[in-house]
Amino acid sequence: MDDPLIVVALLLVAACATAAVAVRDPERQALVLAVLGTALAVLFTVLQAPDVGLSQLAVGSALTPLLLMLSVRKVRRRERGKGRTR
Amino acid sequence: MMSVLPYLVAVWIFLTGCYGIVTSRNLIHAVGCLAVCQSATYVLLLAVGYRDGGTAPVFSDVEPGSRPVVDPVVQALALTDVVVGATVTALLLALVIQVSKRHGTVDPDELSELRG
Amino acid sequence: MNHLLPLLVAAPLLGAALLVAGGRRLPRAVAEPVGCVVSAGTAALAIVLLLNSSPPLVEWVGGWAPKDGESVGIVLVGDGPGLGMAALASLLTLAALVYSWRYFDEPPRRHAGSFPALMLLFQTGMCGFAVAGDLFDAFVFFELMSVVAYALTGHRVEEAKAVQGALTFGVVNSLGAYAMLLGIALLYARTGELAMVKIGRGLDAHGGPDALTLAAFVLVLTGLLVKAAAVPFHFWLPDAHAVAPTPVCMLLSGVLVEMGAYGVWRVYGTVFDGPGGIPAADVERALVVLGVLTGLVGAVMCWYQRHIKRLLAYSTVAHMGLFVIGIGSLTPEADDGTALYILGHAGVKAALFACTGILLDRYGSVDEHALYGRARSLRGVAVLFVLGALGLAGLPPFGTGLGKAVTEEAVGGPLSVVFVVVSAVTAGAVLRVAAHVFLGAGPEPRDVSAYETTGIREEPETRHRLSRVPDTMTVVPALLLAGSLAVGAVPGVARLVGHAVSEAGSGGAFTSPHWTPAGVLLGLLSTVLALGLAALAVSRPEPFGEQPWTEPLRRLQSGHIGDYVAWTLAGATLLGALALPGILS
Amino acid sequence: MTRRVRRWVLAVGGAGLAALLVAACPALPPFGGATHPYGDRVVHESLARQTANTIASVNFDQRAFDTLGELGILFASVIGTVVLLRQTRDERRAAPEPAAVSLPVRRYALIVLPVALLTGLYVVAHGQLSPGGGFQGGVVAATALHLLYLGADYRALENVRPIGLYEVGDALAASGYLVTGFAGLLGGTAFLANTLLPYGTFNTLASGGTVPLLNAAIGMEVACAVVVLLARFLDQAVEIEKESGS
Repeated sequence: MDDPLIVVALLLVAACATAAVAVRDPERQALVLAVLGTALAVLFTVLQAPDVGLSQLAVGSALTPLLLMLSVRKVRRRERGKGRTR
Repeated sequence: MMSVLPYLVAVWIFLTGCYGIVTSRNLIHAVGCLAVCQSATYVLLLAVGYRDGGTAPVFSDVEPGSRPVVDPVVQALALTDVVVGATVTALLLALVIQVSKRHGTVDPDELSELRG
Repeated sequence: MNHLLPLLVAAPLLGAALLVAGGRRLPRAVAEPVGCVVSAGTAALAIVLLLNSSPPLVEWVGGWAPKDGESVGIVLVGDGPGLGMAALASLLTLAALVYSWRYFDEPPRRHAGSFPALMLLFQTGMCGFAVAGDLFDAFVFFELMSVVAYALTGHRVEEAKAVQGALTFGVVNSLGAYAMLLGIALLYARTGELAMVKIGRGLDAHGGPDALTLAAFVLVLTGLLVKAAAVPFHFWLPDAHAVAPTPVCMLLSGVLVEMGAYGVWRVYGTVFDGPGGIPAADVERALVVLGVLTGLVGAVMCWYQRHIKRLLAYSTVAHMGLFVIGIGSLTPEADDGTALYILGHAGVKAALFACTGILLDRYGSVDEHALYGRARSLRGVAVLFVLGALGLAGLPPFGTGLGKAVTEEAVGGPLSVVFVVVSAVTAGAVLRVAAHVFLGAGPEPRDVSAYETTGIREEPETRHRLSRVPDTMTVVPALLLAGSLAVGAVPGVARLVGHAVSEAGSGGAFTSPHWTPAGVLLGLLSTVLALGLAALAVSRPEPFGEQPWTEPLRRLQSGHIGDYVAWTLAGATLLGALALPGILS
Repeated sequence: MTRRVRRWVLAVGGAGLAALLVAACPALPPFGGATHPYGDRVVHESLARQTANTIASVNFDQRAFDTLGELGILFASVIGTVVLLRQTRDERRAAPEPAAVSLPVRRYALIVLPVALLTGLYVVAHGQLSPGGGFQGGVVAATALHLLYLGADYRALENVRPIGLYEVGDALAASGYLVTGFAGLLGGTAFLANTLLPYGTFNTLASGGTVPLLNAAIGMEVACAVVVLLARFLDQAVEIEKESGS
């Protein structure tokens, strides 16, 4: 009964992981990573690991992408600032 | 196929992440790929601990002993791993920010201070 | 006594927490003594436990002692080698804290406690890893010491090289740690256990080794060998060690990478040792091949450096090669020798880094060419530096000399030639630096290669450039050298080390490492070779300078994260290929 | 190395490792297998100590020492990030422009904020009973606080978020975990031993002995750590600028 669900979740995770690597723009990658985090959370819930799913949801789909976005913003801001002073 | 699919997915994720780091042109992207690599470890751990027909090892609404439960140990390990992953990502991103400040770039091909 | 084992972890961690809890008002004058006291207390505890470690202490944390041979808790193992590494790590942390006392770089504003707190956390991680008897627990503390090491390496965020080196260090080592965790998951899948000894028994119960055992072996060892900087996992080390603050360098080169070698020894001996593990011949082949490669690559690269810290870092790579050979030859005598060698090397290498730190703070440079003849007035430092170089060569009665001699005798044959060559070349390079920097000997070195890292224009780590060298900065290297000397010269030390290692390793067959005439001669031979090489390099720079054949080797060290990760994967493949034959048969 | 050489090394290394790992997969026990000796023992011990959520029992009792190491990692990365992202001599702070936030967004954020905070606390408090616990609840609570950034503006956030206090809180939480551990040792048994408090009634908030205490310490630690981490990154992204003209 669970099996098709697990297979779907697994394939979804694999696809998201591939996409997260294939997307070369870090800002978009952060979004894909958020999707990957959610997919992982779904997979973990299906695998009967609600604890890990919950923390993956909090960390993988919110915290890590947020940190990535903030870093991108910082780096971009610097590059823009550099362009202006030149 | 089903009996090894989860393991193969974990292997795929790990190697894909490695490929991403090696070919990355942006350090922030490389750190993101490292996070992908790490998700392989969660998948493998939980796949190892799964038991057919098992339920979550939480007995607040399940009578103990009434149903088989999946392995709680790997879940605890994965939980530790998730937190470790987030903190390592944070630390590495902090370093990337400093690299961008001091080198003016986050393209690994353009960093040439350390060589030889 | 065994109940005190977890305190090796808890005490420094509590110290770090209190330093941070002191908040923003905590002045530096309080933070540093607190750091030193906690570190010293932990070191004392480690030594007391070490002296009581026969028979080995075993502690089940949380009182989860096994019932009917089964436990759900975490086991800590306080045997000689484990507690020895913990004591070494603690003493070096203390030395580094004293060295940085008051003079080290201005602490971040309103975070005076952060540097000592990070050092204490570093000590926590290393002690925890050293006494771990549970594979996942070992991973957690492995990760702790790595995380702290990244932060400490990048501590001087205004240095472009420092942040790049720290990032490389972080990415490569994290990847190694994840590989190790995958390996742990595979072992758990096979055996359903996490305590190392029980995993080993589980593998044996399952029958002969197969693809899964090999994969787990390769993954776990990849993580450990990345830390141990074996070729081709070593690229991160020169980049990180050359840029870290000097007190941190002392710890990184003196004990952190050795933890990787120790981990290999521990994991092989408990997990992969039995009939269900990897056959001894394959492990020996894999480790000895990697060790020889590491020793030779490290020695060659060391010779051609002008950035003094980078030169010392490569000499650490070269010596790690020797340690990996020693562990890989899987004999009790080689294990004894390696343990002594690691102890002696830690003192010598930390002292050399400490002396280099003085140069940096005095002259704002760690470049052999730029410093040519400039440090003539620093006589005391010169003596310490030369003594360190001679210790590196293995001059009797330094601990390095005894360790090298014992290991050479154990491995025998052509491998002992590798030991002599590696120690002579690395020590020769350091002596050459000493002759150039402290004596101004020979013609002034000229810049030749375009593809190299120079050490010019480095920021001193002290608030101002030092006009006179503070006592703490010279006393610490002197004590470290004395310690290294004591390991070789005090007869009881070698006997204790031999007893502890054989009790934990082979069990039963006690060995007693000691000086032999052949060992003394080989040590003298290395020293004479090193002196000769240095003299030739100083007097006739041409034939000993940059050679075309080293160019490809130098180009491999590109500073590019992608390259290093690709090499890590290639290294894992190499490791698998080297250990493969035993699985096939 | 040129990009081509790098690709070749990657191809060889990746292919070799892939072959090794794929060959190992069939040798693993089939997915969903029934043999989990350690897991079965853990469930047994967890029930014996009246802890309904087995994972909480593993994390905060049976393998509490791992969690101690993990707490160290978290703590180290917080100090590390604070040190690495400090304001350096060539940088200055630029006060960010007050951002115009549309009213619906502001209302939404201000309504969700207390709900999310309470959810976080609830998840922490019920760690030993239901899925969740210190890790998850801590992250939720800390992230919730940052809804203020959406709802009001950056300066409002800074006012309710004295970073220094959160750093101290982080350290105190870590000390709390350690002190509980020491109490076990002084109580005559062993470090981190869960023998001091009664195990209570199964499936109630006060069950599991010291599990709720350690769980709460971790919750506080994680919440403070995440607040500090996010604050450091926000600081860099919003406030800290390179000194112009340098």
